[in-house]
Amino acid sequence: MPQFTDLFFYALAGLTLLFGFLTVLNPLSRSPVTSAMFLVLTILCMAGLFVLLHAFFLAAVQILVYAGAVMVVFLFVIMLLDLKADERRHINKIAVGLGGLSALAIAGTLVASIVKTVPVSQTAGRLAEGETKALGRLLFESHILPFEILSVLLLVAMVGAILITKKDLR
Amino acid sequence: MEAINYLNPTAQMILFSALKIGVVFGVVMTAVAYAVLVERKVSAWIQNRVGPNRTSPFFIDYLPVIGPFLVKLGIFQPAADGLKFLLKEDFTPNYVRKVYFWLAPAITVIPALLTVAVIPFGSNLGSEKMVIADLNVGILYTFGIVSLGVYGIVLAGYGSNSKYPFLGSIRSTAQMISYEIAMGMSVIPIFILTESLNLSDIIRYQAEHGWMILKQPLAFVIFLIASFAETNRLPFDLPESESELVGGYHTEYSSMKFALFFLGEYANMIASAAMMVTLFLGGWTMPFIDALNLPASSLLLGFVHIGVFFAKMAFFMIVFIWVRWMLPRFRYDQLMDLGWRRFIPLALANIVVTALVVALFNN
Amino acid sequence: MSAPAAPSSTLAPVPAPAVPPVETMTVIVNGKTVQVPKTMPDWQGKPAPTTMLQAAKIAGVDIPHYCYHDKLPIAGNCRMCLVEFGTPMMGPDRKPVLNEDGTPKISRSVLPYEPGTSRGAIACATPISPGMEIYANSKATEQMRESVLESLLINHPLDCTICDQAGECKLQEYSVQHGKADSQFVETKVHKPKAVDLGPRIVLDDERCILCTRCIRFTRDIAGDDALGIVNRGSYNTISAFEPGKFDNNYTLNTVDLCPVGALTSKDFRFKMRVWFLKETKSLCTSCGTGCNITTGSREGVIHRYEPRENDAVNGPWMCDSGRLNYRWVGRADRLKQVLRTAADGTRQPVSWNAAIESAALILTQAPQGSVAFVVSARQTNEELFLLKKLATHTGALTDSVAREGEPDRLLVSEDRNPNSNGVRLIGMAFTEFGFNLTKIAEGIAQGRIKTLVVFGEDVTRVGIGPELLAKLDALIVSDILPNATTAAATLLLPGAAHAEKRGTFVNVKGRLQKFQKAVEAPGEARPEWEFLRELVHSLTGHNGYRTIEGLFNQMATEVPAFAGLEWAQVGDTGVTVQI
Amino acid sequence: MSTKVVDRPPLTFYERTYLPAILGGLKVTAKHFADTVFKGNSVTMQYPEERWVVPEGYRGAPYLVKDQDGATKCVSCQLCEFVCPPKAIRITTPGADGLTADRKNAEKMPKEFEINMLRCIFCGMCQEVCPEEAIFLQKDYSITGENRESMIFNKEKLLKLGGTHAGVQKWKNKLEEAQAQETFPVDAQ
Repeated sequence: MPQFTDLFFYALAGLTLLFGFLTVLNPLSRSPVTSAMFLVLTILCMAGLFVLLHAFFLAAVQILVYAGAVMVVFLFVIMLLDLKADERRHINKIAVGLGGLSALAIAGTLVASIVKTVPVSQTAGRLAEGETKALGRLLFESHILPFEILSVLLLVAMVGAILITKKDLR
Repeated sequence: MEAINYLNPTAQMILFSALKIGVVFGVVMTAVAYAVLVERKVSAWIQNRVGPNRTSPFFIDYLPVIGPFLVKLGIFQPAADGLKFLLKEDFTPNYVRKVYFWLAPAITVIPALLTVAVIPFGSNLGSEKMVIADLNVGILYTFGIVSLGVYGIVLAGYGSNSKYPFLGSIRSTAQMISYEIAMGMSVIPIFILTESLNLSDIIRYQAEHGWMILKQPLAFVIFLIASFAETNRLPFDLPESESELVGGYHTEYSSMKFALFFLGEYANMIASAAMMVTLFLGGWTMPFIDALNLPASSLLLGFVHIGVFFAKMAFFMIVFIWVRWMLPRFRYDQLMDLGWRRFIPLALANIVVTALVVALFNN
Repeated sequence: MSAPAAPSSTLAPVPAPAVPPVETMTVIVNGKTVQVPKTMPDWQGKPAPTTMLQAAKIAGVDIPHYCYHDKLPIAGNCRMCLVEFGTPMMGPDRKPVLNEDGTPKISRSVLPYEPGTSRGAIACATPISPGMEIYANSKATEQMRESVLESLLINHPLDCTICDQAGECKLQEYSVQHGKADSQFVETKVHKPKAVDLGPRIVLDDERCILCTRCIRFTRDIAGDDALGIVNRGSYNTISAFEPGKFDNNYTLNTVDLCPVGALTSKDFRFKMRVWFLKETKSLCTSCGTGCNITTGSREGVIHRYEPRENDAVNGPWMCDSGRLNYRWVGRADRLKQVLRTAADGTRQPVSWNAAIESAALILTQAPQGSVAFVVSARQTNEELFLLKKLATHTGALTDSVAREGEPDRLLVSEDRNPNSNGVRLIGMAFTEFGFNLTKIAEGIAQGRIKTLVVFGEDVTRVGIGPELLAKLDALIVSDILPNATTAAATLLLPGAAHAEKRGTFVNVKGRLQKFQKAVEAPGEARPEWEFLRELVHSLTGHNGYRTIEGLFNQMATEVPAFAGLEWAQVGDTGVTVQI
Repeated sequence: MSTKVVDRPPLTFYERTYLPAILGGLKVTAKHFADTVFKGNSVTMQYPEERWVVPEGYRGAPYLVKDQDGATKCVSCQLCEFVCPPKAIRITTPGADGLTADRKNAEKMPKEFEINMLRCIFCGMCQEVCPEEAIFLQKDYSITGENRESMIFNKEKLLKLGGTHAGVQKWKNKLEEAQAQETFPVDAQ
């Protein structure tokens, strides 16, 4: 039922954009916690989009890693800091301008790439088909080098983070 | 009944799914209510007490022998408890952050109930598979949903705007994130062995090759202990340790909102028990009896499978309750130490060893 | 009530002797050397040889006693004050025998037929001699006391649980301090009559009596009514009235105070309240101009009894029965408890104090000079009269007070039945003769000159300003304690406080300025008059002072010539004499 | 008072696996479970039906007692009222004409005797101070009422609850002694 799926796609895409917008600029609340919660909702909607693409593994990992772990840690930090000052802070006009510019740039890139993209047929797109095994093969056979580089990058970041927290190690 | 066969497949699927969702939801809710009763009864017995034995509805007078016995067992206590929760004053302190305060109990319950969706609690009844959604990434789905359960507790602490709930929620969050990692890693060897993330496939594998608990005892132990931590049960109930934190993250809650936290905790216990049964105890299968090891060929067998599954689950529930009175509460640093420095390395080692064994012997 | 023929000398205030060159002698009490005068005033104030008991008191040693009372003749019959003593030994050459260290050798008094046993002497009646040593705490003295107490308790019923005296009973106190735990007396006690009706106010319990005869001596020698005596012999000795039931002079209740045990009890106070519950407040009797000093016994806002408080300048240790029993009106149920104001439609409505003071201030401010009159009572305190005087001066008002007279007696009761007539005169609210202005005020009202009348504590309808005159007034501001015809006609009624409910000072008929303290709270909204008068004076004159009664008194002392130089703190519990 | 620091004995590897603790816990809990379920050794008392046996000397609610002849023992001495720490006792005295005693020679009896059971702390001071052995802490421990007024027990109720006390009848003995002394020469009243 392609119509059905399309309906879901537009609904989820719309919600993703709305939640994303509310994350950055919420007219009702300036609480960082609220922003973080909208970011969680954005991530959940994106997971829904992955599901529509039959990328179940990605959807699950998206929720597990981003919503379940990363955002919780975000919230954790926000809650522990005293953010009363941030709630009162005025909007910096220069920052808004710069942010707008970069948003425009990203939007341009996106539009350009969408225009350039050649629509593929439904069957051809189902290479991975959500199969974990297929994804694994893709990662460890054809994309082994970038994957490993990323792993090293993550490791470096982790070691760095630990070094920063342990001040007396210096 | 014949009319069903004339419906198109989609309508059939929607109908049966709705039916299954309804039944499973009802069963889980009942199970939660009675888990509370079992908890109270077993706790009482372990402590040389009697436990609830008073609640008797009006019709009990018409049941001569069985009635008083049921009353003595406290069979009607959950109904009374539920009624009490509904009728109690719902108190909202005026300093709370209202939106999050109201949201938190709901966010706690929903993931706990959603997890049940992918559990194959029986083989099949007729041609219908006894699982609501037979996802091929079932286990990942479960972990993903469970990880969302943290939000309920975080927001409860944040929304209550009060120090005990806040400290409780912080502890809880750290504890749950930590043990999620150990839990997730502990099950990877199972996937290496079964070569699938689908829970039905895992059960099928166990029916053929024997229960996973025998092949992966270490993974089972880690998973079991991690699930204690994930469900905030003793000996890891630090988020609500009443001697330090009054009531932890639900200190400020009352009436139905408190009942939802309660419900969420027990629903989580049920989900954990179901996961353990599925992953390590062969789900609905029974070894040595072929009729029970294969998908059901008749309606009766189908029900027997469901019965077997529930029996195994009940066993784990009793374990959850029993352990509560066996061990004292862990200290927070001990808890973290156990999670990060014992279980994660052990789980990693287990993965490596399993992978090596599979690589060496299977080819 | 028979008029007692008392010796006039009794109440002559014993003036603190103007230190004539008194001859002294040295005695040693419990090893402590003291100089004591050779003679001291006896119960009538005449000089008499100093006794061992008085000498010990000067040395700061209290010798227990029952029958002795410094305002009664000495009887020496209770034997409680027995003490061991010694005198310097005299040689045959009439020279003191000295010890080796040069101190005089003392010969302890011993029984002549039993030289090993000390012989005591009753301290209340034995005069001292130079060099005498008194052993008030020696073992022999203690033994004597023990034996005396044991003897006194032989027939005592030990019904302290019922006895009204429990808690202020000398027999109880001395038994605890000096008595023995058990008695050698195993025989049946002699049972004597209980609850004998001696007179209209006195009940006698003969079993409890220790026959000290204080009551007999008081009645005969002070009250001058020889109504009591001892009848029968031996163990059957009992106190009895000459004519049973007719022990009824106006001073009978003093025998209750005098009785060291619970034999004589007041019918009024009988079985009413245990004494240990009573809060004791220093106060004054307001029944006549004598101003006897009293102690008010109250519990939880209820007054239970008055007792005389010793003040040699006024009443000695006595007071009359009529004054003593005149306390019930303070707690009467019909006390004025509400601030009432007559509204435009003629109905009286309760208002707040603030509103009442505002309207009183308005009435007095708007009244033209000379259109106001004040009738104040000689039962108000000096402080209140002082504030009223300020109001009267401010409004140019006519003022007067009401005389109240009765039959005097020769002991305490004064002809003037107002407690503060001299205060009224000294502050200038009335002339020497009260009632001089009352007729003028009545005339003024009748002629319509006086439109506002302020009445404090009096019923003016009884003194010629009848209801028909009151009806002609524009405003009638009344403050009183109990309802009467005037309070019924008041357009503004301010409930006041009885003397037991406030602090203040009175000046008695002899010019003694005395102060009294607050014992209980005023009922309902009633407030001490000086508190609201202070606010009223502030509203009218703008004088913002007198926040406390002390401050008010001190202010008054600077403005009223008779009180010049006085301060509240200076007026002790027994008062000071002012020039009248 | 010096503090002695006791060294913790190092745990063996076996102990560090928590296994002995878990097994020990299992053993203890299983034993109690079996005791309760199979032997019925429960410590719970089914309260309204089963009642606790109140031991001697228990300090329950204070009540007034009567003597063997059914006479009120209290003579309204008010010592209990004085000593009562929470001021739960309130005695109305009989007053001057107060020969309200229901037995001869004691002269005095309280007109009203109230104990506010909401205030009472069951300390037993009243019993200890009573010179007449007229008030005793008895065995009532569950005192309930529908309102505050009903928790103030008056003399009638206290006497009814208190029952009879078999003690020395002091006032009766005194009366009999006095009656025996017929020789006393003065007519009593």
